[in-house]
Amino acid sequence: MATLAQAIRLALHYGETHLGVTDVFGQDVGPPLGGVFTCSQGLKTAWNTPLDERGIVGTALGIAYAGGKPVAEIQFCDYIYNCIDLLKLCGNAHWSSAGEYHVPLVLMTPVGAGIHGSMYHSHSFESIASHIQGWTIVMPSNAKDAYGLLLSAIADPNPVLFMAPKGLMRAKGDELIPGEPADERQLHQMIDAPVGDRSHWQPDWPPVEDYRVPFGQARTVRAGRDLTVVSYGRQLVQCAAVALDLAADGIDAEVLDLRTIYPWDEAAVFASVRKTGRLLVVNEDTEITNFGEHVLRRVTDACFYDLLAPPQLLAGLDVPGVGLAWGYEKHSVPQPDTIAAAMRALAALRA
Amino acid sequence: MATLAQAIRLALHYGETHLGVTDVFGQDVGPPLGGVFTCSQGLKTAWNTPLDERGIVGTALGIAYAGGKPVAEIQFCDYIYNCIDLLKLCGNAHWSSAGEYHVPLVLMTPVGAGIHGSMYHSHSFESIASHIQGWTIVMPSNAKDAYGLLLSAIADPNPVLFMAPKGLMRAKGDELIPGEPADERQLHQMIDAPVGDRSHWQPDWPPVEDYRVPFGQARTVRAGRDLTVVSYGRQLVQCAAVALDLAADGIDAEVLDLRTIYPWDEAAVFASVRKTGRLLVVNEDTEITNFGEHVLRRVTDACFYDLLAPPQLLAGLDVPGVGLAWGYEKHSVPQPDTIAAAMRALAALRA
Amino acid sequence: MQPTLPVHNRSDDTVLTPTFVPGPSDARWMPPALDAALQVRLHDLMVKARATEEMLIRMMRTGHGYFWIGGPGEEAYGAALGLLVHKGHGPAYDYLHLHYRSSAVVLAMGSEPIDLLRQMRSTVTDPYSKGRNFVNHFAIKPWNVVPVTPTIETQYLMAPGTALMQRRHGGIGCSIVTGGDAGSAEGDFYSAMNWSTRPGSELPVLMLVAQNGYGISTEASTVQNTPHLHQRADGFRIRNARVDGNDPIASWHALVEAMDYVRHERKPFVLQVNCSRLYGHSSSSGANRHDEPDCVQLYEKRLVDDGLATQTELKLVWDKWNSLLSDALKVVVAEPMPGKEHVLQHVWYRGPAGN
Amino acid sequence: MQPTLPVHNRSDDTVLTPTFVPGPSDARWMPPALDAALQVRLHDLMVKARATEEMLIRMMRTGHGYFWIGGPGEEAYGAALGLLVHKGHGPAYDYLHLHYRSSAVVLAMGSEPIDLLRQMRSTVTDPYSKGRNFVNHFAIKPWNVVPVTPTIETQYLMAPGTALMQRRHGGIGCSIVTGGDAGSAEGDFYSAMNWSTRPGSELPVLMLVAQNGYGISTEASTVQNTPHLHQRADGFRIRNARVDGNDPIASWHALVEAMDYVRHERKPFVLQVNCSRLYGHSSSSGANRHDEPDCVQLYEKRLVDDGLATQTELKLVWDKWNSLLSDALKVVVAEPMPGKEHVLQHVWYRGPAGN
Ligand SMILES: Cc1ncc(C[n+]2csc(CCOP(=O)(O)OP(=O)(O)O)c2C)c(N)n1
Ligand SMILES: Cc1ncc(C[n+]2csc(CCOP(=O)(O)OP(=O)(O)O)c2C)c(N)n1
Ligand SMILES: [Mg+2]
Ligand SMILES: [Mg+2]
Repeated sequence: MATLAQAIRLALHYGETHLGVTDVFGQDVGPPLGGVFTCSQGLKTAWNTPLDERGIVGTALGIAYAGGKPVAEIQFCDYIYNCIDLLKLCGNAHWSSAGEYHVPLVLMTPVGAGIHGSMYHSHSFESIASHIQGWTIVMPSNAKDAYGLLLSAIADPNPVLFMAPKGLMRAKGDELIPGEPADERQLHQMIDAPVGDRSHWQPDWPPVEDYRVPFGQARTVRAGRDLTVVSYGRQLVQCAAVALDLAADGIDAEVLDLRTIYPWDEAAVFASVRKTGRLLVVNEDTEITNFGEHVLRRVTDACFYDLLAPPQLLAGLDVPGVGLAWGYEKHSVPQPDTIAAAMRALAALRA
Repeated sequence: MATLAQAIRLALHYGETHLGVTDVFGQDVGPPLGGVFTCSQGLKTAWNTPLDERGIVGTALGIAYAGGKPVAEIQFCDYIYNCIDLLKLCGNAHWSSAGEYHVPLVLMTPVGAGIHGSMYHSHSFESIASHIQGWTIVMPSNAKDAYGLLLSAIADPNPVLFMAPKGLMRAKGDELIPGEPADERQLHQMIDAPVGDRSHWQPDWPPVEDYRVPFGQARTVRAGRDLTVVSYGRQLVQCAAVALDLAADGIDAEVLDLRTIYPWDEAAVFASVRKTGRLLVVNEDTEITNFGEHVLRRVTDACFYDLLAPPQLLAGLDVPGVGLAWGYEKHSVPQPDTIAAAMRALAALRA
Repeated sequence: MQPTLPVHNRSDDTVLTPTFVPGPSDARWMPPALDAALQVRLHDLMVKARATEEMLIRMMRTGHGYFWIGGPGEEAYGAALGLLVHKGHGPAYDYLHLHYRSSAVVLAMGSEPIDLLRQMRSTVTDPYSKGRNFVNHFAIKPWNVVPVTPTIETQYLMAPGTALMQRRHGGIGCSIVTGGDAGSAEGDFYSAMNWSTRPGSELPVLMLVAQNGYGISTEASTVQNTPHLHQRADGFRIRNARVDGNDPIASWHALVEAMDYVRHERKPFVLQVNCSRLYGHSSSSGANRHDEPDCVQLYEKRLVDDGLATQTELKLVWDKWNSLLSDALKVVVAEPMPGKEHVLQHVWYRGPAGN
Repeated sequence: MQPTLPVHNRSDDTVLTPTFVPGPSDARWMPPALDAALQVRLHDLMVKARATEEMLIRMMRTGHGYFWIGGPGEEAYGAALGLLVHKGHGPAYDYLHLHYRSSAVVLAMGSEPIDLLRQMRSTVTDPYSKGRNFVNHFAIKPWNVVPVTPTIETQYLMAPGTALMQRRHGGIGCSIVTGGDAGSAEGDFYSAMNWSTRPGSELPVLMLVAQNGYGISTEASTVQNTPHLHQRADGFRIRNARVDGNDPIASWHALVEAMDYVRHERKPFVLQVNCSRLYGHSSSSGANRHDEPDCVQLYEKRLVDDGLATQTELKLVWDKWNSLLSDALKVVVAEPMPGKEHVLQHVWYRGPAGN
């Protein structure tokens, strides 16, 4: 099966060849490297930019204005914070111009902890992103969703932020992308650049097909009766694993993968909470003014009288960064044991 | 009584003369203008910078590192969004350097709507600000608190964000600042720069005294039994006025002015909610991933079984901006009528 | 092609007044020759812009708008620029990344003054922003005028993006970006120069800096060490020059030459236009008339001196625009204002992809 | 005072190798003379830095650290810079705004290699970040080394702030900022030049750009049109030069002259140092040895050729540092790692105000 990084690459290739992508660009995105996570190896429209995030976002906006379809990358979301004004401009141009212009661009950026990345390769960005208007914000938790969400992002005429969980970049999917060769060694030989000199290398693209994950649709990863767990990205994978473990102890959790963080699938979450009466939102962004708190508010508004216990958020500790030593990361970013503890505690709470 | 803008000016003067302020600076902060809201007129350490927000924040950080005490201004918070990375660096330097350095700086910026400011003079910033670690975040709702919070900010050895509600800049207080002349015309003659040529003008500072509003202490603006209203800044003023009106209809609201947005006075809010069973948080930042949702989460955690109704947030509509025409502002930013409606609805909700 | 305008020599402190060099021959477009008729037309367009701005200020004073910011003092180079734009939609044509003092540019391109009055009054008929943005914040897609950003200097970051599409498209379309002198202190000004000079990917960007000496209350020369901002381009080896932006003829020639270079060499050019800020920064500072050179007055004197117009003819131009503006105001004040139903329009675009 | 180093002439493409000019006489501080003893000392410090970096890479390979990034290839100018720093606390002394390839600078200033090993292993004893940050992210308050920022180029924005305090304080302290060539594409590089040249408030900032030809995988020359980044300072009329940063003697002289200017004229200077990136970008790209000029090897040959050292003596230097480093590693691996109790330390400073 394709890894998440390979899925992104396949989606970009499909975008270039079928959906009008004109430019895939960012720091180290073009040859020879093809992206720090190899996501843009071998693409015909990939190019390297100056080391200037503001220039990257500004150029993407210009390309979009002039009829192109840019997919720009910020190398790590940790380096996006000097561009928030520009993200706002991308998101408000349609409204401020009274519909005259719109902004068909995709911004990709790797997010989250889990790779011993220290303070500046561990940031989460969904909380601030969801506070910016006009953007659709997605985060896949597996390769096939990455492919399908990225195609939807490319096809959308509005700005879309595609956040890829760093910690899952090398994780293999468990479902084939339509058109993906069944043998993963074959895929590797076809599309992974060789080690060493790549100047004459050309990828041999498999005939991947159109496959979209629609925006705003959560996926029920596991059905359950006792509590609802809402997550996305790397934490979703952890939550699903923990839920499986806890099932053995008789705690039957329903796990939803939000996939689209904004606009999110309120209907699916409300329906699940109405059934279970208990909600735990798990993400790894820091906990003060966290997107999960928005989910909690909407659930409290809509399902207050169905709640059997206070809805909970398990998120990153409010510290200035994820420290490099494992002791820091372990104690500031949700881990399987803290997720399990939160699920147990919530299941045990009586109304 | 001093206006909020005059109170800021008096506090900066006190800071220059008694608390070691070395630099008050920003765009148009120095002579001749003394700030777009006159907050820095006549100050001996005020100077004009290039039109470069990143340079302003970076320079402030450098001054703080080198033993100075900078009070820097971003002319409107609407123009702070290209500096979020720098705000993060200010807030994480102490932690990342393992306590070796700390960052004694104050950043002032006017916030909020209410002055027909259109899309880029109407932003609120507390939601994103509270998501950045290491900062204390304050917002006064009256002149005396502005004075007292700003002195606390200046005296604090950590970065403090002082947000001044644009719509209240000319609002007069109803309590004298210690040392303020009782006659406001006299104050005007002493410290307001004349219209026209100011090159020879010198302020005649009144002997204002040390007065601090401690961080993290809310103020009960109005005691009440039926519901708790938590707000700050311009919306607090609106909430207090509405509460007075509703009292005539038998709705007895307790109104808390948070004053410090982070770290906020959980104890006071919890105590009030435990008494009233109902909570309404009002601010004018946009509603998705809004700081008020954090307050709601903490209250739900701590007071779930005391709640008689789902805790509510009344905030700005999730639109790309506050439009200039009054119809936009009226229908996207909380107004007295929407606040009153929210309070009535909450008071009427049965558990 | 031989470049006709020398790279600015940093030790040469004189203001550049280039002599006219015929524009490039291009199958699709050529700059009009600056004959007598065009000199008169330039005047007409300058008055169109000035009269409109003065109406906007009157509207602000009489409660027909909350806030004014605009371009009085920038009509001379603005009108010339508006006429020289290769106007149309898509990368074959010029893109305009304008700042909030560019009324003369869009009015010379053919915009109707009434639309500026609409934006001033924030009516729902305002075609640029539906009453959402301050006046002079344009967005005109058929002419590639991209939305004017309220954030200073961010427009410079976008120009390399449109120019990249133009470079690929071929032809003579270029990306024109304007901004103020104080605003050039933002790093974005330099980013634009850097992105426009990537080796092998040089971009057709014409960067204008309107040097009026101020940013709000701050004298630009007190916070930036340069009498001549265009020289900042020296560090990027970008051709640059400056011109008396109060002189429409000099501006015309300088623009023709700069554009000629940008269009055909497909490389950037930085042109500083020295101009006045005739009514101060905005209505926040009173919008009172300042004692600075007035490009319209100066040009009227010259037209009369050169025998190209009489005082009476000039007055007729003013009367024409003023009466058109009064009529326009009557229309505009009767138009509806946005209401609740408009707030959530245009958050998302739901039409077809592509731009 | 007559400046001794001419403003770089943009058409002069040769590498600058300034001749030595005696440093300024200053009551408090003078650059040491570059006599034979100092030449040998420079070698010692270069080896100190190289051996430390090679130990860090070994630690990464053997599981004693997650990630390596550092300065092999930047020892020659780094050691010279470290010796030339006017070292101390507060605005009377130099401030250092370093980037993540500055191990040679702080080691030449007197830092202990063991502390870099501690940061590499993320022990709780790491004095720079308590195991929070990547290696080579220093913070040394007694010597005015401000925290190395993980965000590229932001250090340039802070240097005018420390330099402003130094300007006010008087004396010869200056602010030294280092960064890479690719990073100079951020607008912050230009902001720093602009803020350092405010009329009447020029600032003593020495800006170094380490031109190693790459940003991660990207050849700098493919995305920025300049073989010589120091010339970007031309647009600001800032004195600038470049030097062979692989040559410690040339670097020494260039630094002495640039510092002389900055310290005494109290104005900025941009110095480009051309150097190698000997082990690639970081452990992410393998940290393998690259085939580029090695400043330590080149210098060792020169010392032998000049009769200042024998091969045996040079080997003794290596042995000294390598054995010190082995001992240090034994200490470090036994030191505790941060735990839960350390996570919330240092979020807020609770000591007295002032810095
Ligand atoms: C990023 C940003 N910072 C600050 C402002 C507020 N502001 C609006 S206009 C202006 C001055 C601009 O001066 P200049 O660039 O010289 O243009 P001019 O107004 O003189 O034409 C300022 C500071 C803004 N709009 N955007
Ligand atoms: C703002 C920001 N963007 C991107 C990065 C990721 N990054 C780290 S080092 C680097 C390359 C820097 O190249 P250069 O400035 O030439 O320095 P060198 O590594 O060659 O010494 C990049 C892109 C970052 N740390 N900060
Ligand atoms: Mg100006
Ligand atoms: Mg480099």
